[in-house]
Amino acid sequence: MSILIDKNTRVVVSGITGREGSFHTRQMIEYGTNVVAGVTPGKGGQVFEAGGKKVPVFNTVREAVEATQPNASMIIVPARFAVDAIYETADAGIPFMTCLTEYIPVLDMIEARAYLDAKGVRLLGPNCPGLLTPGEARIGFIPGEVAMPGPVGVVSKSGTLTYEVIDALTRLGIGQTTCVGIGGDPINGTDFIDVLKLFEADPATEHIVMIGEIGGNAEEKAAAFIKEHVTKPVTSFIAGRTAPPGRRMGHAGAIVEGKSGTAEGKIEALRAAGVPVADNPDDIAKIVAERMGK
Amino acid sequence: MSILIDKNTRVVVSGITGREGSFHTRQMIEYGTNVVAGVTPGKGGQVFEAGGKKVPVFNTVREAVEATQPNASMIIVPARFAVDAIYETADAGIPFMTCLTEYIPVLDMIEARAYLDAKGVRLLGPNCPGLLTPGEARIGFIPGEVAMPGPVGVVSKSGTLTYEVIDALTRLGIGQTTCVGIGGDPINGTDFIDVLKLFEADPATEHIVMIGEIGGNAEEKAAAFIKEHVTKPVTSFIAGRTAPPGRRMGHAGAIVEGKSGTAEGKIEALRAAGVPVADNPDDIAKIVAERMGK
Amino acid sequence: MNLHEFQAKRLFAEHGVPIPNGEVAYTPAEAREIAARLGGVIVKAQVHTGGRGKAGGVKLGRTPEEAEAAAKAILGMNIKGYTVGKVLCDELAPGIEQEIYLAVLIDRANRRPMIMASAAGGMDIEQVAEEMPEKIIKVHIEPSLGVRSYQSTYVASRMGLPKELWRDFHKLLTGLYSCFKANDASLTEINPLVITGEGKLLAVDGKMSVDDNALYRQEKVAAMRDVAEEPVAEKQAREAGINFIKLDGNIGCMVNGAGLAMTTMDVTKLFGGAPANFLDIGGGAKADQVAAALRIILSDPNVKAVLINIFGGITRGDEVAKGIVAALEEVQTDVPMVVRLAGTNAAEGMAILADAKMETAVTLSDAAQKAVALAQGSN
Amino acid sequence: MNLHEFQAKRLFAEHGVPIPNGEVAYTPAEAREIAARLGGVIVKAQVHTGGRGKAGGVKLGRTPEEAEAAAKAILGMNIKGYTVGKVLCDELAPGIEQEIYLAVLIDRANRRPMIMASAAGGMDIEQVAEEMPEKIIKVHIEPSLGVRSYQSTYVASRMGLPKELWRDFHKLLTGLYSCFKANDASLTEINPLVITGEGKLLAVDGKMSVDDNALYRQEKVAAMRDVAEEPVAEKQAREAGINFIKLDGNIGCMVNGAGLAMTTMDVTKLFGGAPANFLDIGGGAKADQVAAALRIILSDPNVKAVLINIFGGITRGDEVAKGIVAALEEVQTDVPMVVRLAGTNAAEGMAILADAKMETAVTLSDAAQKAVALAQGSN
Repeated sequence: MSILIDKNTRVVVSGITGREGSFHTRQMIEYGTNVVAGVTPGKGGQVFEAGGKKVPVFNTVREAVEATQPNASMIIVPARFAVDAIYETADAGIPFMTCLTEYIPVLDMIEARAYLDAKGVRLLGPNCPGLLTPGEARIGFIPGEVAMPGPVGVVSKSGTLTYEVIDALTRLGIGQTTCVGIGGDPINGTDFIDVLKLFEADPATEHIVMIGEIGGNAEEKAAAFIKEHVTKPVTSFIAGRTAPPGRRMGHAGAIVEGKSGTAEGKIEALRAAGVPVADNPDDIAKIVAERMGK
Repeated sequence: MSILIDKNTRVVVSGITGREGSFHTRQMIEYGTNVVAGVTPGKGGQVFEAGGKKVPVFNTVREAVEATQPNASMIIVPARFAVDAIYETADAGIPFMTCLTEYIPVLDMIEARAYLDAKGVRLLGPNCPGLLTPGEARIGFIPGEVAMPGPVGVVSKSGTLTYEVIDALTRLGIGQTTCVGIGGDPINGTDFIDVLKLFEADPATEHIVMIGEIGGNAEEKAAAFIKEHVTKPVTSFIAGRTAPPGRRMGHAGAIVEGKSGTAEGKIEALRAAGVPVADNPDDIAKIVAERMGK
Repeated sequence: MNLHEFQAKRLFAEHGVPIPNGEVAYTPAEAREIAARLGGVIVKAQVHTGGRGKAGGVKLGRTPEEAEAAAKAILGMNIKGYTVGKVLCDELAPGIEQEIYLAVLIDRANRRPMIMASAAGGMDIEQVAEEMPEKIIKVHIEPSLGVRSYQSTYVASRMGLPKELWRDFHKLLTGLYSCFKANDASLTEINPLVITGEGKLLAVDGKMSVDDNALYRQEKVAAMRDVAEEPVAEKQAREAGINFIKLDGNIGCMVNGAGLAMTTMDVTKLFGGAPANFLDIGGGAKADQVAAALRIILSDPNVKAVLINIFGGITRGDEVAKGIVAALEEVQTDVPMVVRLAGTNAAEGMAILADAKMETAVTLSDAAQKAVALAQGSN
Repeated sequence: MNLHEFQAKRLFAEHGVPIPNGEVAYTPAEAREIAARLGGVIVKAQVHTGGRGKAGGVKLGRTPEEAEAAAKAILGMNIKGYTVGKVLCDELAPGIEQEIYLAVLIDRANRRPMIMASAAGGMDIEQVAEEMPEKIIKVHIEPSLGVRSYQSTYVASRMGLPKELWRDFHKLLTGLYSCFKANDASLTEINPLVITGEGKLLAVDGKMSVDDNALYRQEKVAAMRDVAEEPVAEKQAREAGINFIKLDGNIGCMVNGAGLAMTTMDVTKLFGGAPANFLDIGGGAKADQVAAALRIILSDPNVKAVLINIFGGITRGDEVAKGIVAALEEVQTDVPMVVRLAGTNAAEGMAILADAKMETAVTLSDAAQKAVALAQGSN
């Protein structure tokens, strides 16, 4: 079992013929991901070959949907085209998309997120490493090599820090149901709480690891949610205790964010919700092992 | 019992100091409607008096909400201000509003409806006569004098035709739970199906009268819905059998609407769903009486 | 409100949609001059109705002489009741490779503007829609997003448009939607959209309808109303704020509320009568509006009887009755009338009308039957 | 990216927000001339930091002489590490009746732009927010709708603004949001927004931050970057596509990924060290980027040791190691380094680094401890 993706998930890749897109799509197919279609405007009719598989390329997502019925999308296109790709994917009726692209302007994401919410479409990202169900499928960058199947659900704002934690879990023999990188952008599609809900409902997930970082108040909201709604044990880490306060302009940010956003505030909130917070990422896997009785 | 409004509904009126607004608000208060606030920008602080009641006037709906906690709104302002009033009411957190204003441009309503759907706010109208729960409360124009409490739910696209039908029911001694005028604009907030759902769920409603007219396909969709989901008896009338086909420009309308929109198509769909359709509005009340065993 | 082809296309062009050079001629001589300037034109009747091609309202004018002759033949022609008062003389397209159908309109069912397109453009698009619905491409537009490039790409790709034209097509479609939105249109249609021999897109014919409710903020479009062509009765009704449509029967109808007005017509027909019009005097039913409505109804010589059906509602029946009596005094007429008042204070109102020696009725059926009898002269 | 006050206010003015007449002076003589033209000015340091008033960076220049003296005092002044290179000379407001606080910013929690306003404007708005939160009015903006008149009315009504100013206030607020949106701002702030003795609104001070991700489509704003003031290391980092923030410690850090970079700093501190910087080299970790990062780190004379922490991920560890070796050959240095590689092919990478006689570490804790020891010179 897993959340969001497994080996049957049918993936369409927007930007499949690009440099980044073709590289990562190839890796995903080699990992076993069921990539059924690619999209690049003007390249409809081409075939993308990887791992002995032939993936048809379409001009638009809607044509890809009409021909290949994908149920998940990966968007890996330059920032100035990414928002259009998000709208296109939602419009084509795909219920779940992952956008890896970074540097999308925040006002664009505000409008896109409102649109997706109205449509009931789930977006993971943008500016995220994607997600991985070990041994089954991968959308994005999370290296399958450091992961193994098992009972721990991992959710994180970070990229390489997440790989680090997955690696440490695997080295202690603790596998993962699914590892989800939600990305650290100010406005994103899927938040800690969304993923916590899925892990809570997933029978295969026995333990949850949540990795946060300074900024915003997603960790504080997650802590409140865990206290009320999560019955499974959660172990956490917050990056950025020593980060200097951002160079704020004006008074507005301080008034809006107040004391939330700092590492101390987040750690306090999580501990108050009964979540152990490791001081050092090296300790996370140890705490999880201990709590799981390993 | 009733749907949407009763004597406890707390109503705020946008446009309360206008000519139309003050006239109808006065009538509503005299009927027993619990009008708790009025809104006219620039007239905040004034007091509207009617039926021995003093209703405070605010500059904005949000201030009215902060002070008087209304849970329903009536909008009766000129067309060029009506869409703004709709947004304002939704923004202020009021879950149900009735917009009586006619002549709102259709592109404005398209955007407004999308916004309301995303917010989960219900709009009745625009360009509708409002609704009436006999003996309890009225929002809009439906004359309380011709109605009486009882077991029939009435829903209609029309104004005066509805009064006619209510009057006929009352004269046969058949009262109404609630009478709802959804309005005939191409894009509106509440459709037949929404009201049918409410009547179906309302224990006091035993019989439903649905009055449609030519144009659009709301009646056809309602017929399909009745067939699947409505267990209570429905009696209907469709106005416009002799109306000439609209003077259509171009081919687009014909391609989009096909054969839907005509009286014949609607009557056929309703009869196929087991709904008797009267040939003459004079007969509706008689059919209802007969079907109710009166 | 419907626009003429030349008006629609000028508005399209303001939003970057390529249209042929062309000018409007009101006389054959003008058509000759235009053709001399443009070097060969197509001469097209400008009337608010379809089917002008079949009616002979479109002719070639390859030379100034031919254009003059074409205009002479078309001007003054009667097409479905409309007299042609002007023709559009458009430069001929430089070869036609393909004819495409392209429209932006409001799709009520989905509550969105919608792009409708087909590679099988030309005259018989309704037939295409019926027989090969898969050849009609439909794409909804989110008003807050506008036309996105993936949407034009989808339409272009599905139509099999040559890739070199995709960018131009996106620009054209964006322009068409921009025109639609900026002018509060309910329809903008290009049929055909032509790919010329030079590989360019060209909007050869154009139709456009604008939302009447938005005319208050569309002054330019409102000023395009072709008063010359509008029937007098409709013009009067519009100016009096009355909703009026002329029909072919002989029983004039005056009703408050559109639904009740249609129903009154339906019941009249049910009893063997033929309504002469649809007329909704709207809310209030004040004396001056009743008078205006009566004048409009009676201006139709076919009208042999008038049926007035007013549901008193919030306006009280006695007040309505007084309004009717006052209006009748003002509008002297011999045409027989039957009046039915219902709702609040209907009885008092009916009494006032009976005192004024008017034929009254209690139910709508009763009123309709009496009106039918009056129209047949059997009263 | 933060803008100077004079830049922010000019952008505000382009969207109809009333600002005082004013000009920028780079020398006392220029300030004198401006004051002579405008007839009395306020002279304000233009630096990318707050608190300039308390630091003496704002002075009155009622006469040209006084303005010259004020500019002389302020130009060259050091405010929180920034050297003042220019001053804004603004015409004095004609009497001040009231000072209002008004901002449009992004509210992450609600994922909307938000209007924030208070009738208690001026310097101490953060204190107002803390002590009297009810005096801070917050209104969210739906991007597809923009600022609607009821929203300005709400803000104006709640602030108790005189009714005669509501229309002007709506225009100003609409303009401020238009400026916010058109320039992809994350903040536009007016503090104070003044009601003058003449009963007019005037944006006396302005702040603006723009979303870096949107600079590709904001050429005008991007060109406003004040390179003169930007520290050299930050400029180099920006040009190399490296995310860099200078800190006060002595252990230079080079990490891939922002979260891991912050964590590396956290663990360094946990073991008693002090990071000299935050540095995220981003994905890939190619040799030239590693070299650029090293050069930036080593340009800080405080750096006594460098800690490199790279998680191999999809990029293989041996390739990263080769990149580091190549970079070190290019950047000759005596500063000791400790390198930790993890993830895919980490072992092979570590072997390459060991061959190159570099200090290596297996875990992050191990690496941090070694770096702390190196920085303390106890190696």
